[in-house]
Amino acid sequence: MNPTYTNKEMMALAAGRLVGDGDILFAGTGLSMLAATVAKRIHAPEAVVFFETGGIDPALDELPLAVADPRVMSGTSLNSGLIEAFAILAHRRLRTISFLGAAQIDAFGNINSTCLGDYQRPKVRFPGSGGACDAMSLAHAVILFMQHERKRFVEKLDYQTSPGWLTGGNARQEAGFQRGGPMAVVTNLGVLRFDEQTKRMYLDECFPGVTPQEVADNTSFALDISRAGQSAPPSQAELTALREQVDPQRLILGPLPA
Amino acid sequence: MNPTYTNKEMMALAAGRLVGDGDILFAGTGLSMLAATVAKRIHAPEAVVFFETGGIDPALDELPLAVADPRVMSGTSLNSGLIEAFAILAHRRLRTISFLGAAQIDAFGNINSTCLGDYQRPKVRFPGSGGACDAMSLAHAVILFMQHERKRFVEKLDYQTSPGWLTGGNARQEAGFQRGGPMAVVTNLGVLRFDEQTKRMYLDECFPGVTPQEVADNTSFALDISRAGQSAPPSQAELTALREQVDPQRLILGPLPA
Amino acid sequence: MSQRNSKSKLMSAPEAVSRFVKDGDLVALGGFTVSRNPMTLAREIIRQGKKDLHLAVHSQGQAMDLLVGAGCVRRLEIAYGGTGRFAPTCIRFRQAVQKGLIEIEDYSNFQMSLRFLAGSLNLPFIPCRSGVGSDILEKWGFSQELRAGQDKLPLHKALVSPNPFSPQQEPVVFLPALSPDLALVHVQQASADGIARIKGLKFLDQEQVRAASRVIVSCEEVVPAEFLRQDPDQNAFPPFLVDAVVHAPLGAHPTACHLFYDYDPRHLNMYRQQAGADESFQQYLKDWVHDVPDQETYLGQVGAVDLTRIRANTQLGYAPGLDRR
Amino acid sequence: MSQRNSKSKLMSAPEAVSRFVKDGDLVALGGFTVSRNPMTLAREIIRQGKKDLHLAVHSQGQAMDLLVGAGCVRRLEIAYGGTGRFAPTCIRFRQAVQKGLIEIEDYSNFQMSLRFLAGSLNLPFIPCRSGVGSDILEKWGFSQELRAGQDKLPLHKALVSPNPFSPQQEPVVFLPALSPDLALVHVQQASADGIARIKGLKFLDQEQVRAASRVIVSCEEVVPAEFLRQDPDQNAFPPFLVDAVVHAPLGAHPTACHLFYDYDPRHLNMYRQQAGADESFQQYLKDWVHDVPDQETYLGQVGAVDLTRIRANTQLGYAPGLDRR
Repeated sequence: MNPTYTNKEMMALAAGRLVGDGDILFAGTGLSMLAATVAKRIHAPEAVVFFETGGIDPALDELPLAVADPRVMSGTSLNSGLIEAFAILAHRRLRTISFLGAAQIDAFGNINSTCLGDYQRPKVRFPGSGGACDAMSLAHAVILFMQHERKRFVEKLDYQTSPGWLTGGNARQEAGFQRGGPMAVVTNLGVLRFDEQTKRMYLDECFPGVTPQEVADNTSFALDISRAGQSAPPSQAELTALREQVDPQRLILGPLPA
Repeated sequence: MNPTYTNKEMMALAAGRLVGDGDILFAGTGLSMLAATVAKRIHAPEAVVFFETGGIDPALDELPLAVADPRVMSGTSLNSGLIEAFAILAHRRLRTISFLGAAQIDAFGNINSTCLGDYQRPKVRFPGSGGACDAMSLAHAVILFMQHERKRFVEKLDYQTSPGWLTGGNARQEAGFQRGGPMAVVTNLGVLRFDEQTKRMYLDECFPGVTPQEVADNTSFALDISRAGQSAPPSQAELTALREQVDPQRLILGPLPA
Repeated sequence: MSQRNSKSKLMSAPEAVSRFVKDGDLVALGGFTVSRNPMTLAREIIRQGKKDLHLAVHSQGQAMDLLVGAGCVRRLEIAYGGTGRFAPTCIRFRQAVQKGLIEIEDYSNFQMSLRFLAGSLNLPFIPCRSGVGSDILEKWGFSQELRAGQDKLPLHKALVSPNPFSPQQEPVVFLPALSPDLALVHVQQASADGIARIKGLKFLDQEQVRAASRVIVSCEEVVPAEFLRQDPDQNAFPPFLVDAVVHAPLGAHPTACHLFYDYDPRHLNMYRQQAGADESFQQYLKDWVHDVPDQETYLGQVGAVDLTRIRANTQLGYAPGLDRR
Repeated sequence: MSQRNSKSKLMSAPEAVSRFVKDGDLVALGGFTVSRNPMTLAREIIRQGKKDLHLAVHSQGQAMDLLVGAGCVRRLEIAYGGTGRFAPTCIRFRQAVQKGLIEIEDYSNFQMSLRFLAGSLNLPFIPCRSGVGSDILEKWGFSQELRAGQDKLPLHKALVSPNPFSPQQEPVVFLPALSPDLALVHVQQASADGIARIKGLKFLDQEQVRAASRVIVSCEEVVPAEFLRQDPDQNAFPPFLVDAVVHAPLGAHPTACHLFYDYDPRHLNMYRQQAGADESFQQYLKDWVHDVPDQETYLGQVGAVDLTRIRANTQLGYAPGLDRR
């Protein structure tokens, strides 16, 4: 019988599985930190975690709660500047993978982390781009975390904070971007990817117990679910690494499964 | 009776007299180092010497022989980067004074430190701009050192490395420069300045024993000598500071007067 | 030659703020979200009732939120307003924007960083490859009309233009340089004459200082200049750019100061609760700003227990095992 | 988590040069005139007969002059070629330019620095306020035709264009970014996995490394990574940008390496004399490069007396009282 696990655990592990060994991981806080560090524990020991604030490859004996947490400055190979960190993100010789969350996403993986409603007088204001627009513009690839709800998977963003595949097809290349774009969206229901040609989002994997139709029902735009497979549930080894080594205090993971 | 002194000593002291207390001095090596440090010893104790390489306010217990000499990195208030040093040079709140030498100068204080003859296949090649073009573009003011010879004070430069007053009048402002330009030229014969309106060079002071006509004879372009005064000879205090504190090894001053 | 400028710039926070902060100033805040926010200086600015400030920050947390909440800020250029898990979006910032109490202009973090860099290097503007196709470039918070009449604002928020150096002529983003009137930074060590040392991440403090016309540095420790001159590789910016040095132990509290103290989870959680409603926020301002005339009184109110709890392990730089829920 | 990449990049100079230096490479040289020139690496490049190199430097001295003199260089982008009082203009450089043996393109120091900065930050180009009205902008060493057919060369040497952000629209200079194939730097300390520490002035080494596609670091000392991780504020660039670490004690000789040794006036004066004529320069190359297979042999030839004479005082960083005439 498979071990029990929470939705957050499944999301962190599903994202972590997308990391390759030797990747340079541009981590935010929250789930992205878990995904990056658990991948490093399990299958990508040569991966390097770094932060937009400039902390490169910190010891991470404790989980940082913000990218400026003093825990990202300790035992690093380099405490660089903010500007240099974005330069690493963009470096042509590095396979840099960025993890981002957002309030809204559209079918081409463009995201909104700025506001709902009118920009000048918004209904809800969020923190703003931070490094999100830069990661979506400059990184080799981006993995997005989303809560899968109709109000978040929308036809049109209230504000396009960060460029994904723009209007799809070659639009990103024509806009002058040299590489990058979102590679996957990890939600509480599964993993979505983007069509090679059209760059439109499709359902790649459902998490155990989730049906493709359920995912489509929670998406405002038309979603191709014809290619959907099933994600492997977390292995005992994955859960052990995540729970015992990465976030033993469950600062980000939250409560254990009932 | 006045003390005897060498031409180099007179030049260093004449340039040093142009420094104001609190000025931020962008020093090269050679005479400019002597001028900056002797001024600091005598009448400008709050002046700060810094180098394009990034050494800010070094101890200067020994004279550096190059701007990258380890002597410019020792006891500084800051070892900054090369780029930051040029930023200091350009800082709008600072009265930065740069000292430069050159191979050729024209009537509007534009200088050549690149080559004689054709640029592609020069008769004589010099080291190149280094920071000279930047200092002439960005500093609050520049003091130039020249050997006073007809072949160096020319009607037309073989190569215009660094912008002085360009074609005179408002030309410098029209070219977009926010400030700066050469304030004086210190030669082995005297001190030359630039007319407020026309920005054309004129003879301001002859060194003791030099006649205005002698200066004009050693200048290829027409030189206004009608305003020429006489420089005060070095005082004993000036010479003592220069010889005993600034360059006791006479690394730059060379032999003592006969 | 070892002959030194030793003019002391040491002064109290009230003196520094009253001499060097002017209503309407374009102010850069150092630090980043939960680290090294210039809190002592921010509280003093509020006490002195400075107003119409135009803040320019990349990612800022507590200092920005407090200044916005206290009504000192008219305009804000920003990439990110949050304090990590304690407030994913800064609370008074959010309310001020939603209620239209401040004018806001959004950029990305790299864009804001490059703008400060350009200001610090006296570059006319700076181009980058970040943001084509985003609303950051499309939607302007400060209108063209406002910009035309304002010498503190560049003509354009940003421009998209072809890269003149590549055969493809691909579109790139031109960003205006940013040169604040004033930079406020909190550092670990400074000498009376303005030499400063920042340990751990420096964020954009150095560029902000070098871009500014006036600079106030607050510090955990005042140390002899000779000590800082023994290892000048580690110093942060030229002392002649600093106008005032304020000795402010725990001057970044409740945000962290690497090697000295961690962020204070209890205070930040309390702040989150009180900042949520206008009335309780006013109470916070009364209790923690207006009724607290100086840093010593403030620290007494935080209390020995919490100050000890957050004290940094000198090897790790933070407080291991701190309850951060 | 303290789980570390420990892949060693340590290798000999011959291995590093043969693996990571290619004929025709666009190569950035670290250091500045008389300090921290990557001399061990430059000599190995000459011994391996690398050719058609395209050097990009700001102010360079001995390493540039030796590579130019030995015929390894086809193109040179430079702001300044000299070694202070020892050679106000680098001698073989001067001759090569006067004889048309190399193609040369001049910039100013700030301009070259900004070009490397732009390359290191992935900026498409960079504008500045330095050089309007100068022949640096007017006279191009690499023609427009040459540039059009060369992917290592931008379309333009530089452009003058109005500042789009200011009402005055004053002319400013646009400079192309510079992204070398290879950067060669000599540092004081490095770990086997590529963490590096530079003491004293860093010049543009960090930007050059971060702008490059390949990087060789030579170092005075190989030290444990854990030592360098104890004070990461002082480290120079991300280790994952480094391809090879070469242990090369005195690897900058005859130029200086702060805190380790001063420049060597006797060697530099000897070089000046021998570099003046073709025949004696060939003899110098034979004696000090070709007949010297490795760094140990080279140091034996310099000799214990001169090495001791230039040894740096550990507090001052240079050799006080050294006869520098």
